Amino acid sequence: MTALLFVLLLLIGAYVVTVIERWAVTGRIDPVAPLAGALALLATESIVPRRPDRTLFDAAPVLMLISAVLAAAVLPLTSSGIVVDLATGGLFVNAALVYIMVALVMAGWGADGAYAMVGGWSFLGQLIAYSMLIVMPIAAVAMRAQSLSTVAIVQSQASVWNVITQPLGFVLFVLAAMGASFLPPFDLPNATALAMGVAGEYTGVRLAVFRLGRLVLVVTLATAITVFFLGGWLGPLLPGWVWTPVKTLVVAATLLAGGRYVPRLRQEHLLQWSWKLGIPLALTNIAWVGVTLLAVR
Amino acid sequence: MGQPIAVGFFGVVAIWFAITVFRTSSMVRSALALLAVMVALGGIFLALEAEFLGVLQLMMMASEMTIMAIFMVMYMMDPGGLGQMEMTHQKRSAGLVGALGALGGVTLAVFVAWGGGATVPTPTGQLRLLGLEIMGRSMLIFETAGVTILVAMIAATAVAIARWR
Amino acid sequence: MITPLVVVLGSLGTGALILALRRFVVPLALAGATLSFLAAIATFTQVQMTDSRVLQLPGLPSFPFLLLADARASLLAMVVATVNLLVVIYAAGYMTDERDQARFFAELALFTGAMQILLLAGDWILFITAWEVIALASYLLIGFWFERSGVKEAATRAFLVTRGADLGLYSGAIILSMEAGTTRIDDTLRLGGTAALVAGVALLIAAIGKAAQVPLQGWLQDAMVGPTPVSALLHAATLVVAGVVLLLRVFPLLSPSVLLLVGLVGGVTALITGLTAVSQRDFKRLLASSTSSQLGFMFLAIGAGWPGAALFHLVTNAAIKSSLFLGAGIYQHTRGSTRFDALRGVGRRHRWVYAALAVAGLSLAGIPPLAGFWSKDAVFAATLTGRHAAIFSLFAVTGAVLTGVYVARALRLLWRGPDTDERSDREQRISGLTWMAVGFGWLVVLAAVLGLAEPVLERRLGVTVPQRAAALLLGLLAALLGLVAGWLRPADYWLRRLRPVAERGFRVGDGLIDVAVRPSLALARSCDIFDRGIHDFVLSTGHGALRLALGARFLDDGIHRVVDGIGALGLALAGLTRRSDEVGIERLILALVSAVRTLGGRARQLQTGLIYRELLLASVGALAILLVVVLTY
Amino acid sequence: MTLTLCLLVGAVLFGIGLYGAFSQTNLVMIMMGVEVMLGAAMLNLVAFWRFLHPQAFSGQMFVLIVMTVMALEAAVGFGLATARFRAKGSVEMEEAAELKG
Repeated sequence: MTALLFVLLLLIGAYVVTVIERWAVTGRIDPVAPLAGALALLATESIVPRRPDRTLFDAAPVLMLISAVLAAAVLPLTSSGIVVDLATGGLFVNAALVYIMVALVMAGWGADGAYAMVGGWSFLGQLIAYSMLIVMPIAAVAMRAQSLSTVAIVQSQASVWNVITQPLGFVLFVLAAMGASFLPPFDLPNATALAMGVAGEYTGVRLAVFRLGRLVLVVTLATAITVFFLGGWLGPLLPGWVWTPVKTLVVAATLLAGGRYVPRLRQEHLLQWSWKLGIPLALTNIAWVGVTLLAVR
Repeated sequence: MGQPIAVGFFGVVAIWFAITVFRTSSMVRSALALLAVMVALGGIFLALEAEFLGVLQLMMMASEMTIMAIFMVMYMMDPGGLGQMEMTHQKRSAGLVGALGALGGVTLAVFVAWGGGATVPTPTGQLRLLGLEIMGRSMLIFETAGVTILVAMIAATAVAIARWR
Repeated sequence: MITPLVVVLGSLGTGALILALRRFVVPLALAGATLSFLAAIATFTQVQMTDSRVLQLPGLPSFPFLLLADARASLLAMVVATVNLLVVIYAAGYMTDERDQARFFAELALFTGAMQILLLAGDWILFITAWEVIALASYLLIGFWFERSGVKEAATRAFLVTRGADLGLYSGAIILSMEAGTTRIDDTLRLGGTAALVAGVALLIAAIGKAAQVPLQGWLQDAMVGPTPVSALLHAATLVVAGVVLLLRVFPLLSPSVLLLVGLVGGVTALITGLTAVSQRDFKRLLASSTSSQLGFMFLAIGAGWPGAALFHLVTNAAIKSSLFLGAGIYQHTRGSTRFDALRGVGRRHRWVYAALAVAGLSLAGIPPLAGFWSKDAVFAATLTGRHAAIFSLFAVTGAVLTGVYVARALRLLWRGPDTDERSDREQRISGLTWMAVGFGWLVVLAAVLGLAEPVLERRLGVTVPQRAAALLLGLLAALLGLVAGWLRPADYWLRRLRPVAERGFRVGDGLIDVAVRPSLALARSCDIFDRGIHDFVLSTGHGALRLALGARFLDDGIHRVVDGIGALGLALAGLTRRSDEVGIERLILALVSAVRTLGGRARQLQTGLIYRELLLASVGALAILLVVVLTY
Repeated sequence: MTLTLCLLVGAVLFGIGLYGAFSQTNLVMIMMGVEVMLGAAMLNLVAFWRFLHPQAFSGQMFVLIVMTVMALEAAVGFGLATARFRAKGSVEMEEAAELKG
């Protein structure tokens, strides 16, 4: 029952995110367009490129969708509304996200196209750099909660949200989330300059699954930000199952809209900033959190 | 009852993909098959109630094997396996040694009277105990290993970026 | 309470800070050395005679990081800190024109910090760690000018030799810890029996390697290629002293038989490296050999059962030896070399430096009332009163005479020589002389007056330094004899044929060739010369007879033939002898070499260089071993 | 029972890894063989921990170290491969005989 509800919620979330994304691009709110687009995609012919690595080509979109859904499965809607409350939930989110990278590499290689492959490999570098910035702020958050369980992490923010106590970790995590879900300005793997890169070779059903996976990924990451830094279901007046979706949507809208106003980064800058600036800052964040924890106690 | 079935299933998957690693001629497939082996091992870890290790295995091996794939593409003459070039040697002796090793392991596994059947702490308790182990009794070992590994990584980087004239 | 930690961190922290900032290098180094020095003095004044200060990492009681400042450790820490401070002051001047000052001072700080940890360590693991860091830092410092030729080899050699001997430390410490069930040094020292004996010998090997005693003495002279402040520090207060410190630390453990071994090693070293010092043609190498020799004295005193005397000699020697090195460094800046043929007459140009050097040198030789006199006499008294007095005191007296000889020789070579005016245009201006003079001057003062420290030593440490009137007399006589002999005659006069051997330091390895092969070759050569002489004699006799016969015109062909035959016989004999030399000796050596080479070649056939094949072989071997293990189980 | 199953899987994986490490000509493929062997070792460790000493967490810690060593092995191997590729233009081990004695 919970699982069904969960899938439904994710689908709704993906739908709303699509609406928001279109709004961010075109400036108009059009609730029908996503459905129409999806139907159109399902109806079009699935073209397979010449000489693909068929297994990888077919498996990639599915893997992407699955890993996004799995990451979402350990994130709580309310204190009891969670599919599975793993003791290592925080780590599991990151583990699932890494498979996004595997999926994109598979897609890039399997399509047997130069642009797709460049896109796939460049995402490899990007995600390895940015998964550090995902896992290190999570470590800091878990330090405060003294647990890796996502429910315990939310409960630890009862007095004050983590965004207040660890602003540095929050900023890094948001940037890393944008990098991991290849939103602009981090959208190297499917950039228009690469003829849509990884996504370029997909059509029809496969493209639909690919896009759905991406949307679910955005929802998942927005939920993760909510859970780890914005107090999850905690909030005044309204019940918890309202607060989490509301916060998630706000975060998703910010993620989608915010990047539109920044020019796309070059890959070397992207990597340099992550390795040379982001990781020292993340370590500083961990040290800072450790010091505050010791000082408060 | 679920546990042996899960272990058996993931074990068969792991063995199957391990064979695939050395049978396929496409390098990227090799690397991804290796990733599948590691994922299956992670599944076994999870089935054996070592949750942290299982999740960690899933996380670490994904990036490692993907990196392996890109290095394959960089350094192989025939990464796609289209040219059907031969990339093995001394097959017979290697097979013999491999079979001997496997046979030895199987013998030990079957004929030694292992004890067993103990209960494990809960996942949360495991995390706690593992943390206490690392930060307490085994700290020196862990730190030593960490520093050694760091030194090796720096050395590897230094080797890789050394200018060749 | 916290001061021992400050002693250590004053150095290590400075090193890290210098590396991090890479500016204000000299002020930082000076500040760190001063801090460490003050903390060391504070520690020394806090620690009473028998009591000790223990400092442990908070929260980790089972962790082997334990600083323990008892009286001896804090005294040594003070000595090291003092020498270090003065050497850093000196180096501030010495290194003025060098690039890469940050690296130098950081390494120097690491070196001293590790030495302080070694002195204060209360746990074998920490001790070994510090020991290793010292080896590393000395490698870095000796190889500081790594772009010059021969420097890398010397650094590597020093590193490898000391590392090889370190195995002794490892095995000794492991035996002790396993037997005692703890790694705390003091607890392990209570052991007795076989374990103590084996561990004692193993630790002695480590001490021999670090303190450059026979037969591992060669690396120390090569280590002179480093910058001079490094040599001063290395010889006076850190690297080589670590060997003696180790022996002093584990003295309660050493059984009489091990002590005899210690004394013999020390005695032989004092003798052999003394001879080496007499024969050196380079000032710094002479000082290096003399360090080995003086450390030999300390070993002698320990072997005789008087660690107090060794400690006293160590303290005075730290001041003396570092001041000598610093003086040598000033001259090195003057003439750009430390070879005696370049330094000839330099003493007359820089009289103040020369006078200071003379004070330090006479102190080393043991002239009253300078410091070396008192400490050397303590060693003498120790050898006279301890066990095995007959052997040890003989070694001590001979060593002291040799000390006098090489001190006088060095002073003489620095003073005499061609008129210096012709060289004056070539002499370089010494930059940073002020700094160097300050560091040097203070050390010389210490070298002169440290003899007064003896009562302080006895009172604070509770050790007894032996005293004997006979020892005073004997020491003075030996020193004077040596000085006079060394001043009056050059080294060749005393050493003659031993000179080339001694100059290379009686090395093992090529030393074997010197000691065994060369003399036999020389013998063969002299036989050859003798034979040639006979041959010539016979020939000339023959010629004379011929001329006589020709003159008389009654020459009998028979006589002629006989005489000629004798000549030919002699010739053949001579040739035969020569060939037997070649065949007998050289062929033997060559056969040995080729046999080894053939064996190596056989073994090399397995080494195809194809990694996969070697891996396969290795794994087959592993399987075989496993099989054996399983079958024997 | 389950322990034996785990050990069987480990043994077979180890054999396959051994075969792979010896039979492949390419350095990166050899590393893959080594990784399979290390994976088998980890499996055995986890199984032993689970069924024989579930209270001794040094077993788990050792698995952690092995995991890190796998990553390290990859890093060092790629470093060597990169250096070799730059020097020789290939990482085929059939062509590498510089260590010949």
